[in-house]
Order: sequence, then C-alpha cells, then structure tokens
Amino acid sequence: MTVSVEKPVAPAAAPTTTPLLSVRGLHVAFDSERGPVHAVRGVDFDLARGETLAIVGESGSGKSTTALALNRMLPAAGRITAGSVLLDGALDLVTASEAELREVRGARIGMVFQDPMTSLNPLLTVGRHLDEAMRAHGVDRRRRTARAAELLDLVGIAEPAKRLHDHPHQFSGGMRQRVMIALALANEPDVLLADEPTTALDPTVQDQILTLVEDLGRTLGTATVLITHNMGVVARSAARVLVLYGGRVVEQASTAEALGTPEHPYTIGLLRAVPRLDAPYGTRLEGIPGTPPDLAAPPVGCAFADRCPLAGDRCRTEQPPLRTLPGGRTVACWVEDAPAVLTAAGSRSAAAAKPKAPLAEVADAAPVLAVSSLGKVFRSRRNRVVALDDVSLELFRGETLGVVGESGSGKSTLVRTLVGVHSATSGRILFEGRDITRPGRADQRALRRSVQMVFQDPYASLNPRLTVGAIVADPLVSQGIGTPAERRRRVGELLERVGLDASAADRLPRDFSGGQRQRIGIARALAPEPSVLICDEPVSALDVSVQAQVVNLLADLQAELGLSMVFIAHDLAVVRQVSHRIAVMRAGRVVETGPAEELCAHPRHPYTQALLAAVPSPTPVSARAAA
Amino acid sequence: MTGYLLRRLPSAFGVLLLASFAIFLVLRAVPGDPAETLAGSDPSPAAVDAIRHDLGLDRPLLAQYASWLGHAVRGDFGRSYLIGGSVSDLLGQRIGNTVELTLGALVFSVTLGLVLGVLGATVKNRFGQTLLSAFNSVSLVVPGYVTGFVFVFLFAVTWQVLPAGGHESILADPQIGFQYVLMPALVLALPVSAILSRYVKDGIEQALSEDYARTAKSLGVPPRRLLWRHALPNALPPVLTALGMQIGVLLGGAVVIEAVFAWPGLGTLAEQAVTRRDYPVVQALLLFLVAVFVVVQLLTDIAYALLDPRVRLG
Amino acid sequence: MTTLTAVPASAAVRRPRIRNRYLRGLATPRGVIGLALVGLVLAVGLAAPLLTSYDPDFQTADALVSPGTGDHLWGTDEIGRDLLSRLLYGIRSDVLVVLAAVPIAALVGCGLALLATAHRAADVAVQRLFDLLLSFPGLILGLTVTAIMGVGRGTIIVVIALVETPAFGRLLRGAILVHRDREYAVAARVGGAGPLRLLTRHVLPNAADPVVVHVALAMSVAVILEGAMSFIGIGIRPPEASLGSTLAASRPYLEDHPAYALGPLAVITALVVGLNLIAEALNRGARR
Amino acid sequence: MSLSTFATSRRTVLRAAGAGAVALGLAGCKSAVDEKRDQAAPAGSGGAPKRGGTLQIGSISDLTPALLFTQNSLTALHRLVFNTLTGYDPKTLQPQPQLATSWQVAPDGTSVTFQLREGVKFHSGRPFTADDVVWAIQNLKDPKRSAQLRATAAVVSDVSVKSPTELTLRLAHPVSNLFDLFEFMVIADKESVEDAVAGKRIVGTGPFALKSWTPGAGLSFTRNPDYFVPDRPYFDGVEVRIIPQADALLVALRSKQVQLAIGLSGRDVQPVKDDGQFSIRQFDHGSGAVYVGANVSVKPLDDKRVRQAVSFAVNRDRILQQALGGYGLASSTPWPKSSPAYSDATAKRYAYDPARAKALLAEAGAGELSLPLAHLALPSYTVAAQMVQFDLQQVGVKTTLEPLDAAKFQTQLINQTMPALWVGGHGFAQVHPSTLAVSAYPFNEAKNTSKFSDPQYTEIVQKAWNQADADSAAAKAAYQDLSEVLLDRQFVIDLVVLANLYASTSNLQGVTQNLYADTVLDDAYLA
Repeated sequence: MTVSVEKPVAPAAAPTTTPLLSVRGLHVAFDSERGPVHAVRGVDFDLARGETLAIVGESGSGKSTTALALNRMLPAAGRITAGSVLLDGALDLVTASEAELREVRGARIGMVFQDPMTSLNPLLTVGRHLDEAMRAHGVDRRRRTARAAELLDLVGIAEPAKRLHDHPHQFSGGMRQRVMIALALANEPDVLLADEPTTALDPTVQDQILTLVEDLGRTLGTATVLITHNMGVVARSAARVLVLYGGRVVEQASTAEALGTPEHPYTIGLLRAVPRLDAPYGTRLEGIPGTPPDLAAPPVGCAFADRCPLAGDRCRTEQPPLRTLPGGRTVACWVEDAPAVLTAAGSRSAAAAKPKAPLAEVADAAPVLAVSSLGKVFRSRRNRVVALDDVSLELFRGETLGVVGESGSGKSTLVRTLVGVHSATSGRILFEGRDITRPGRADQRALRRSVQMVFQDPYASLNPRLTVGAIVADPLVSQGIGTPAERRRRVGELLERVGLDASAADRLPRDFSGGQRQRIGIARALAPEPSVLICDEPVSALDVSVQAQVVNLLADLQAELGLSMVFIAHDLAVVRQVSHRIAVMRAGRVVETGPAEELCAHPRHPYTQALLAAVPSPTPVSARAAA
Repeated sequence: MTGYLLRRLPSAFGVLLLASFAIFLVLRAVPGDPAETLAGSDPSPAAVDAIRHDLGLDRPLLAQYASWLGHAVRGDFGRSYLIGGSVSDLLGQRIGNTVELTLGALVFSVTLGLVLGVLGATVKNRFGQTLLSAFNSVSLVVPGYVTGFVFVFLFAVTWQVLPAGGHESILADPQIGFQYVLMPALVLALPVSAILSRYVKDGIEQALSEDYARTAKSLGVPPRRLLWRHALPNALPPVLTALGMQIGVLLGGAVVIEAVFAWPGLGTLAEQAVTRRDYPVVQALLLFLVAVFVVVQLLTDIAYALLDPRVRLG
Repeated sequence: MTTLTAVPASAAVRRPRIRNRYLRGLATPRGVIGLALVGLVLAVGLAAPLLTSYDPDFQTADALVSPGTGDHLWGTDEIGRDLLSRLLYGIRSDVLVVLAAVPIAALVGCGLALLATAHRAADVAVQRLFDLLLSFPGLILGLTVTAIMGVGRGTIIVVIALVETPAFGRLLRGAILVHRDREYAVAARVGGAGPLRLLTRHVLPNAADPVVVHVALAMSVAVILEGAMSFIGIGIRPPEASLGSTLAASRPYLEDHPAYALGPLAVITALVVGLNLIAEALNRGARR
Repeated sequence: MSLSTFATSRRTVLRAAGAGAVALGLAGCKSAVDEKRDQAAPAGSGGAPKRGGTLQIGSISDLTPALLFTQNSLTALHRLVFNTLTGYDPKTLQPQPQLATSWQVAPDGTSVTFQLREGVKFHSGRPFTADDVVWAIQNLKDPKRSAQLRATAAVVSDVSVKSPTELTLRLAHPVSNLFDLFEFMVIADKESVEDAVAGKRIVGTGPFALKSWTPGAGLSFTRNPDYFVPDRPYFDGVEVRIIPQADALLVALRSKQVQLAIGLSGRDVQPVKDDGQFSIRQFDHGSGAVYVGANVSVKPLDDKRVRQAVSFAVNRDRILQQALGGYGLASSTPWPKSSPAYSDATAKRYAYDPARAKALLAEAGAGELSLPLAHLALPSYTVAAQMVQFDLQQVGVKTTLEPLDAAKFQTQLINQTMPALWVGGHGFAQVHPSTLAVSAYPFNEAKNTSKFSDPQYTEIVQKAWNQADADSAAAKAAYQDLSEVLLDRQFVIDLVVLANLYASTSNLQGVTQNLYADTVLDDAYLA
C-alpha cells in the first residue's frame, strides 16, 4: 500500500479498493488568546479496511487533534481550516452536515479515549451507556437489551448481564476501558479510533487491552487508528505507522521499517530516547534536546529544525515535502541520508556517557536510610485502607534504589512516609542510624536538609504564584540557609546546574514546559544540598524525548554529587535504566528486591515476571522474532 | 444510605439544640419587655408585674429555658403573648402559608432557572446571549418590592386580572389560590431563578466539556439528547447545592414579599413578634428556621445521593 | 553534562502585559464596564458637595416637586428635601456601610477559617457557628439584631457582617483544605517550611482567589441587604439619606413621582451590576 | 353565577388579553378578582339602603386578643361584635342609649342607675342581663386587662343589681368622665371571655358575630339575625383582611379588593384623594394626637421657657400638610374640635414663631443645644420626627434622632427612661378632657414619662375629674384651666390632632365610628 501525497495520482499500488478513510491536506487550528494555534498543518493518509494504523507523536504533535478532526469531534475552540476526510471515497466528513455526521459517529467510526475514568458518564449505568449508543442508531429496544450483555461479554467482562446495572465508578480502570471499547464497537463500526487507549493504565492492564483491541479488530474486521506516544505499543499492535511532529507527518512507513530502520531524524531520536529492557545494562539514554515548536507561531521551515542535529539553512526556511522512498514509505526531510549521519553522531555521544558506578563500591557501607516493617493505614470515617504493609528496605550511600509498582501499590505512600509528610502507623525509619519515625525538632531539621524530594506532576508541584527563583530558594529560606544575596547566587547556580538559564529565576512556572518545570523541581530539591534524593515518578508525566533528558540529568547528578537516590516509577524500563537495585511493590508490600540487571533478567516473583512481560518493547515484532 | 443518614442526625440535632439555647439567650438580651408591651398605654407597675408573673417571666432564666425546652421537645412551644393561641397552631398555619409561597417560588425559580440556564448554554448568538444576561441581571438586582409594585400596578390596578394581595389557601380552592400565589411567588422567584440559571448554564457547559460528553457525541447521540440526558443530570448537583442555599434566601425574601402582597406568612409574623417581644413566637420561629436549614441540608445530601450513584453506592 | 545545554525558556511563550492576575481579569471588557459603573457611582458620591448646593437634610415647604421644575434638578421628597442631594449623599452612606461591613466580614470569616483549618476541635465549633448563622435568613437576623442594638448604621454593619462572615469563612476554609494537599504545598513542607510559612507563603496566596472574588459579590449583597432592611424600617438612622431608605420612602409616590424611586433604583442597579461584573472578571482572571 | 358576573369576567378577560393574562392561563377561569367584587355587589341599584352583600374591609393592624379590653389596634372588631351601655353622639358628646335604654345619675354624682334593654341575646344565645355589666366592670378593674380606663372603672366601688334589667353603680367620688367608661366598656359574654383573650372565640351582642379569625390574614363576620336594632345591619357579612403595609392596603382598595380601608394615614391616601371612584371620610373627633414629649429632668428642659421655645419653633402646619397629608388639626392643645375643652385661641397659642423661640432660649440662657430625640420607628412618626428635628435646628437646637421599635418605645415610656425629647402619639383627648389626664400616660399627674410633677397641675386635674356634671359651667371652667396649665408647662408639646380616615369606594354609605374610633357598620350598605 502506497500513499503518495505530493501528487495525488491514482493509487497505483493498491488499485483494487478505495480506501475506507482518505485524509488529504488536513489543517486544524485552535482559537486561543494568542491567536490561532495551528495544531495540525497538512496531514494526509489513507486507511484501508481491516488495517491497523498507528499515529505516533509526542504531546503537541497534533496526533489527538487529527483523530478528533476525522469525524469532527473537535472542541468548540478548534476548527478544520482546510482539507478533506473521505469516508468510502464518497462522503467528505469535513463538509458533511451534522445529521450526516451523527450517522457516521458511533455507527461507522467508533472512538476510544485515553482516560477511562472520565470518559464514561458517572450517572449512567454501563447498560444505559450501551443502550444509548445503539439507540442513537435506531436499534430497537429488545435487541439493544440483548446485545448490551453480549457486548460486555465480548470485551471480557464477567457476569455481563449483572454488571449492566453497575455504574462506571464500580469498575476498575481497565474494566472501564473495556466498557469504552464495547461502546465504540456497539454498532460494529468500520473504523475504530483509539486515542491513547492504554496510556492511563498500568502495564499489565495495558497489555490486556491491547490484546483485546487486536483480537476484536481481527474478528470484526475493523480498521483501527491507534493514536499513541508509546513506541512499544506501536511495535506490538500496528501494521503501519504515521509519525507526527509539529502538526505535520514527518514519516510514514510499515511498523517494521519505521522502528527498524527509521529515516527521519526525529523518528531516530525518538527511538533512541526510549528506555529498553533489552538494551545492555548501563547504556545511556539519548534525549532530544530542546522543546517542541510553538504552533501559535509555527516555524517557516521544518518544525524539527530547532532540535535537529542535522539541520541546515534550508531546513529552517523551507518546509520539506514528503518524499516517497523505495518500498512505499515516505519521509519529510531535506537530509537524504539522515540515518547514516546520525548513527555516527549517536555512537559518539554514547561513548561519552559515563558508565554507572558499580554497586559493589558502595554496598559495604551502612545504609543511609533503612526502613523496617513499615506500615501505614489510612482511616476515614467509612473505611480503612492499608497502604503499606510490613515494608522493609535499605538505601546505601551513592546508590539508586528503584521502586516499581502499578497504581495503588503504595509506592507514593512509601516516599511520603519517608519524607515525613505522612506519619507511619507502625515500623521504623532509620536515617544515618537515627530513628526518625517520629522525628523531634532537631531530627526534623536535619531530615529536611538531608532528604529532599522530586515530585511527579511538574504542573502541580510548583507554586504557580511564585517566581522560579523563589521556588528554588524556598527550602533555603525555610531552613534559614544563607543570606539573600547568597541565596540568589545559589539559585543561579542550581538553575544552570539543571540545564536552565539563570535568568529563569525571574519568571513564573507557567512560562515553562513540563520538562523545564521538572528541572526546576530538581533544582529546588538540590538547594539544601541533600544527601538523599527521593524521586516520586519524576518522569512519568513527560514525553519520551524529554524523559530521557531528565533521566540523564538525574543520573548525572547522582553520580557527580554522590547522592543516594530513591527512584519511583511504574515503567520498569526507566527504573532499570537508572537504578542499582530495584524493589517491586504490589498492594502495599515489597514482593521482590534485587540488583537491577539481575531482577530484570531473572525475575523470581510471578508478579515481577508479569510486569516484565507486559512492558511493550519498541522493537518491531519481526525483528524480535529474528533475535 | 440509611447509615449515612443516621450518622448525620446527631449533628443535626446538635445544631438545633445549640440554636435553641442561643436563640433563648439572645432574645433575653433584647431590651424591651413583653409584659410592658401588653400593659397598654396606661400601665401601673402592678399591672406589669401581674402580667409578667402570668407569663412566667419572673422566674430565673435557666428555669425558663429548661421548661421551654421540656415543652418544646414535646411539640408544645407555649402560647403567644399577643395572639393568645398556641404557638404551634399559630406557626403551623403561618408556616403553611409561607411554605405555599416558598414552594410556589421554588417551582417558578427552578423552572425559570432551568429554562434560562439551558437557553444560556445553548443559545449561541450574541443578541440572545445579551438579552438573557440582561434579564438575569435585572432579575437579580431589582428589589422584590419594586418588581412587586410594578406587577401589582399592572395586573391588579390597571388590568385587574390578579388580586393585589392577600391569601386564599391553594388547597381549599386551587384555581383561586393559584391566582393569589402567582404574583408574590414570581416576584420572590426572580432573583433566585437568576442565580440558579447561572449554575445550570455553567453546569451544562462544564458537563458538555467533559470527556463523557465527548464519548456520547462520538457515539452519535443527538445534541438534544446529549443535553437533556447526558449533560443536564450532571449539571444538577451543584444546582441543588445552590438551591439548598437559596431556600434561606427565599424564606428571607418572603419577609419583604409577604409585606408587599399582604401574605399572612412567617415574615409578617416575625416582624410583629420581634418588635413586640412575643418571645414564644420568636423562639419557635427562629428554631423553625434553623430546623428548615438543617432539614434542607439533609435533603440536599439525600438528593445529591439520589442524583449521583458515586455517593449513593460509594 | 555535555548533553545538557542551557535551555532557554521558550521564547514563544509570550508574557501577558499585566502581571497581576486580578488586574488582568479587570482589564477585560467585563471588568472595565464593572469598574466604570462602580467608579461612576463612587465618583458622584464623593463629589456630592460639588454637584449639589443643597444640604440633603434641608427641608422646604415645596414637597414632592417634580424633576426639572423649580430650583430642584431632581425634585424634592415629601418633606421638601432635595432629592438629588439625598441621592448623592445616600451613596456616601451606603458606601460607608459596605466598606465597613464587608472587610469586617472578610477579616472575621477568614480568621475563623484559619482557626478552623488549624485545629480539628476548632473546626467543629466554627463549622457549627457558620451553620447557625447561615440558618437565619438575612432579614430575620436583621430584625433580631435591630431589636437588640436599635436602628442605625452600626446595626446594618453588624447584620451584613453576620450574613457574610460564614460565606467568607467557608470559602477560605474550603480553599485552604484543597490547596494544603496540593503537591506544591507538600513540596514546600518537604523543603522545610513550617506551618506558618506554608500558610502565608504557599497556601494563602493560592487559596485567596475565591475570597477576593467574593469581596465584590459580598459588596453587592450588602447594597441589596441595606435596601431590604430599609424597606422594613430598620435601615439607616434618619434623617441621614441612604439608597435603601430613599427607595423605601418613595413607595407611596411611585406613581405620581417616579423620579423619587428611580434615582436610588438606578444607582443600586448600577452598583450591583457593576460589582457582579467585577466579581466575574476577577474570577476569570484568577482562573487563568 | 349571575348574568352580570359573567359580563364582568368577560370584560376583564378582554381587557386582560393585551396584558398577556391569556398566556397566564386565566382566560375563562374563575377569577379571584371578580369573586370579591361579586360578593360585595348586592343586586340592583338605587338610592335607598340595600340589604345583603358582604363588605370587604382592609385593615393595617390585626387583632391582639390579649389587648381585647384596651383600646385595641384592630378598630374593626369592637362595635361589630360588641355593644356598650351607651354611645356618645360625636357632635354633642351626649350619651345615647345602646344596651342601656335609660339612666339616672344622682345629683351628687356618686351613683348611677341603668335600665337595660330587654330581649338582647349574645351570639351564643344566652340572654344579656345586669350580671354581665357587673362582670364587665370587674373585668376592667383587673390589672391584667390593661384597660386604659381602669382608673375610672376603679372608682366604681359597689354595684347593686335590682333586676336582670336594672342595676345601680356606686362611685367612690364623682367623676366627670363616667360615660367615657360606658362608651369604652364593651359587654362581652362572660362565659367565653377567657377564650376571647386567647383569641379562640369572641362573643358579644353586636350586629355581627365573629365567625373566624386567622391571625395575620383576616376576620370573618356574619350578620347577627337577632340584633336588637330592627332590620339592621344591612350587610350579610363582613370580611376583614389584614394588610399591614399601607401601600399594599391602598392597592387593595384601588383594585376594589376591599371597599373600605382602615388605618391609612393622610400621606398614604394621596393617590386616591382626587379619584371619583373613591371617597375619604375624615372623623375629626380624633384618634389621638402627635406630640413632642420633654423629659423635664434633663437640663435645660427643666426650664419651661425652653419647652415653650420648642413649641414655638415647630411649624405645625407644615407637619400637618407634609407628614399627614393635610388630614387633621394643627393645634397646641390635645383636644379635637368636638371636645368641650377645645378653643381656637388655645389651639393657636403656639403659632410657628422661630424668632420667639430663639428669644425664649436666650432668655433661659440655653445656648447651642444638642439633645437626643426619640421616636417610634414607624413611617409617619419618622417623618414627623425629622421635621421636628429640622425646625429645632433652625432655632439652634440640634437633635439626634433615636428610632425605637414599639416594644422599646413602650418600655422607655413606662419606665420614664425617655431621652430629653421624643415624638409620640397619645389618645384620649376626644372624650371628656379629664380622661386624658388620668388615662393617657404622658399626661398622668401622678407619674408620667416627662417626670413632670407640679402640685398645681395635680390640683387642676383632680378638680376637672371630680366634676359631677360633665357639662356644668364649673366643669367647663376646669377644662379651661387644664388647657392653660398644659400650655404653660409644655411637658407635652402637642403638634397635630389626628383625624381618623376611612378610605372607601364611593358607593359605601353609612359607615361611622364611635369616639374610640371603632368602626360602626349598623347602618352601612353599598349603594
């Protein structure tokens, strides 16, 4: 199957059928205070019956907007400014009437959204949801009732007839996503648009959902457009990939080609930034420097030019067209032999990376932080939740201890108990030999100085009313360290240390991107020169290219400052990347601990094994089979 | 649900008890003596003392409170100093009238609030929006006695289609009763409807921007059904909370509106009882208002639970 | 650190012209109209002695003169006082009430909210107190307080303060509870901020938005309440003019002398609409 | 429904069509507006009194049963339900027979014998006898009843009943206002009197029987078929609707919901004054007077010249015109024109004279004064107080107004805790002048709010009260002395004698009131 865009010539390679969905020159703009934001700037692709197409990109690439634009589901501020979306080669959804669109939505095109927690109406039962979906397309009442249970059964929900009467909040996240899928498939649509269907889910659940989508697609013959930022998901589920950047398609190829031999510098960079479980232990991640372009003022030339190591003058002044390469894949880049040039550069930077300090060097010392039989119970008026149950851990000097677990495993409670935000219900916490389970004033002060924390959400963890300088200096002021002048100087140093300009101190957090904010959070944590740094999912809210930057920053800081670090994440591959040792948590307990590499290579506990198995690898399936 | 209610009840009673004591004490701090009020324009100290003794006002304060509370828990709120009859009977009747007015106003304000709110959320042209928001501002701002006067002047004096004031029980004669309640209830309802319509509008707009509305839209649910079946129910809980708060406003507004329309309700009774120190009436009245507040809060919670399965089934 | 070149804060993110979010909210059409309405009313109130040569209490034998006839621009009331003067000076007395009552309510309410969030036992007590105050409709509260304190400005101020205190208290209490658990507040605690610093530096600046917005709303409620209290005869102490008392006194003459009522009605409307617009503008500014 | 009603409602609907009433769903329905009108309209028309129909009355104030035996604020009750022994002719102030058919006063004035009407029955069916009169007198003596004429009732030292229709009262001393008592004292059914003060059941002998009372809403009366005056009353029934707000009451009248409005002030009735559909009756035998009280224990008000200065400073005519709509009598004495004590000369004694006031103040050595001025926080008193304040300011007396609610005003009045000056109202000047001095609290010689006491005043009051014959020349001279002493001492500075106003639709005929302002509907009908 070939997609030729520059000259919309007759489809030579696939002449037998008209594509199910044919998108040409799609432009979408959003109204904002700062003028129109051009979120999608000329996207073209075709979708054949039964095909699974992945649209990949980081936040702001326009992938979700593209999906929403296909059946005109854009929010009020968004509008399609140009282009066409032909369904069956006949009906242009861009110009179709609302009535025609309603006929299409749900019946021809079903959608599954990212967040199963908010995508279902909390007031309607699951049965009612399914009923609504079928009612909208004229299915009569009797059939609706019968089919609702069938659909739940189809998506693998036990006791479907009974659960029809339950409300969404009575289902877990994964189950809700199954309901969403059942809804989307209720009227047996030809196209399923799945917008990040697994992003909000834990790896093990993610795996199940992807399998379900694949199976259903196969059995029902549904064509699937899978929107995701996760290369691993692409690798396991899609036949063809469309890589978006800055609202434009930069590369389009079969999954095997795109992941195996990427052509565009951005695709290459993206793949290099993804942490892999199968990479040799100690390999350094490669981030893509810089931030995505501002689409309120889109760059004249290639959108990636600012971050591209190969960018030349032409890249900055002229937009590269999609070139069709042999084999039907297309790429939008002025540089003809990007992969070759980049491989040379990449190996240089890989060589420059410092290997991780071996664990043996530090293991003989006494632990900096030791936790024994820690328990934490939350009591509300109605119920009692055991968040931590008999947790024992040790953190040695200069070591990074990774803690992995899915949502609800108690990992966040653990760190918050460690830094004294929660008080422990039972057990003991020793810091440098001192019992700080219930710290006195002096202990508290020492603890604040020595143990600092980096938070998950780069948006919520910075006080929006304070300047960056004030935020970074806050621990210093709180702990009475230094004079104002000294503090100012130190803030400058810290900002530069984490890769920001010292002038950032005068700005407010909202002026910064997610990755930059996370750097600010790290600078704040480093301010009182702590010996222990606790990172609570510091990268899980970040895009892959940025995630790699932050992971590298943390690794470097750890090595250079001799920090002891607790690194919490739900992504085993990331944890393996930075940790010396890993502890796996589940339901408030530590189920397995061990040296990072060994634990990943030879997991003992079945849960660890399941976790490892569920991590999707960005290696094409064909390549994996060959390996 | 039942358990939840049972847990709420003690605190509700606590508020009532606290209120009863506060009310009792505060009233005694008010200068002026009911016995002197009753003693007429040529009182002798003997007359005042006789009346005071008759009313039991010469007993120690705490003893008065204890005996009042003792009777009150059995539903006996004493006898009105001025009107003579049992306070429970008197209040029962007045409460009935005020409830009639308030319920009428409630029906109007909810209906108007919903209609205007839904219009506000759906009408997109600029002129319509301006018109709606102007109407809301005016309803919110113009005091009830002015609206009341204009209405009375138009409907009762000029056109003579509605009675200018007074009250006929809507239960005794629905058709006539309705005509009496129409104007005062509407006047009382206007500002409240303006507030409610804002909550409805915001709630619908909020609900329509939620992910689940997007889901429904993606399923081809028609806009009308999206609005009524999917968005509106989700918009209701905050409206309900606002409504709970507005019940107090309605009762308070009734004081003025009842005066304008000669409606024999709690408002006029309150004014009379307070200015003439008819303690038993004032005490019972204030306690009733606290009870209304407590009950409305409970009802709001219950309605919330009925509307929202997350609370109900939690 | 070779891979980490300093990343400049995205140049494309333009900074808004006005830094303060409240001012930014007020600089919208909504806010400007609101400010203009309120400002106009305040200005004529302040300039009252310049705009009219009549003492608002000066009585003449010419009662109920229509506007534009004789020496009185806006006519006279039933005891021959100049209505324009009474209107302009009435603004002053309303503004005085509002400016005294709302800050008192805000301070007391916020103080109680702080107390409530500091201590569990205090919380229960404060919550019950708010419940108690909220359970009495404003006018009934007004009647009772007036019975105790007598008619006068102090009474109105107390009543408005009593009505608005629980509103401020609940708003701030709720906001503090929310913001105290936000991640940035946890971060500040981990950074070593004590309870006081946490509150003043981190929580309060963020929790203040609803309180600031409510100041404008409370002022409009105060204006309306003053009118309603005057209606049932417990308003500002005579002979001083207030908007509400003038409006109440005008009732018998609505038909023959509509100007009598129209003046205070227009001013009250302007004030309340203006304050509501300001509140909305502030709210939008704060939300951004 | 009669033919004429149908016509009315059709007309109403047609008129209303433009008003959107059809949209309100009222067209063709039963109309509350018409219903009231229909009840009121007896069939036919002509000049002679007509029987039948129900009179709709609107009243500002409601019944206060606890105050049933005082001069009640609900004036539309007493002479409907009750009768008295005698009733004054308002013009001559001569008692006329009512329940008593004739009476003889002993020449020394210490006893009076009544012959009572035969065959009179209470609404309960029980016959009225002399025992009921005995009981009525005892009842008024009970301090709990707070009757204003208790002092006079207390003079009755002994009663002897000769037969069910004849009794003799013996008095401790002669009193000139004896027949004020009999005008005042309603004869209630003694068996139900406790029910009456509790508001449950009020039984009398009057033209109408009280059918029901809904506190705050209204009272409903039906015709007493056994009324002792033949063929009276004309109305089948009377409905009293309580409408506490003056403007709401006026609107009720203008929309013809009520045919008679009671309790409106001169200010309130301005909009209908010149409207031919309505008429305003003014009863100038008065319902009391507005006055400025002076607390003589406050310096410099202890100096009567200062009090006289206040009296000269106030422009009574302006208050009459602006605060009372011109209804009433500007006067420096408390007496209405019908009173034997009234004279033009005394009424005009304190004509508006600010210069004289200033001179008097200077003479008394009172410089710039600043005094509190209390008043009842009711609209007309508030307006009057503001005018007094303004006038006083013109002669250099600054005052601060202190509005008081009814209860507080009463407390301060009784406990002599009024500030330096206050504006209030008093009654009891419309009957025998001595009643004022013994029954109106501000004037009471023994104890009054002004804390004024003067042996000369006491002597004059006693002399006026103890007259055996209220119409004798000696009595009239005593009244003149009373006027003079009041005008000289000025502890009560009278401003305006109020007129009682009845605003009604112009077809209402025959409505009168007695000297205590109780509505009399014996001869009333709608033309």
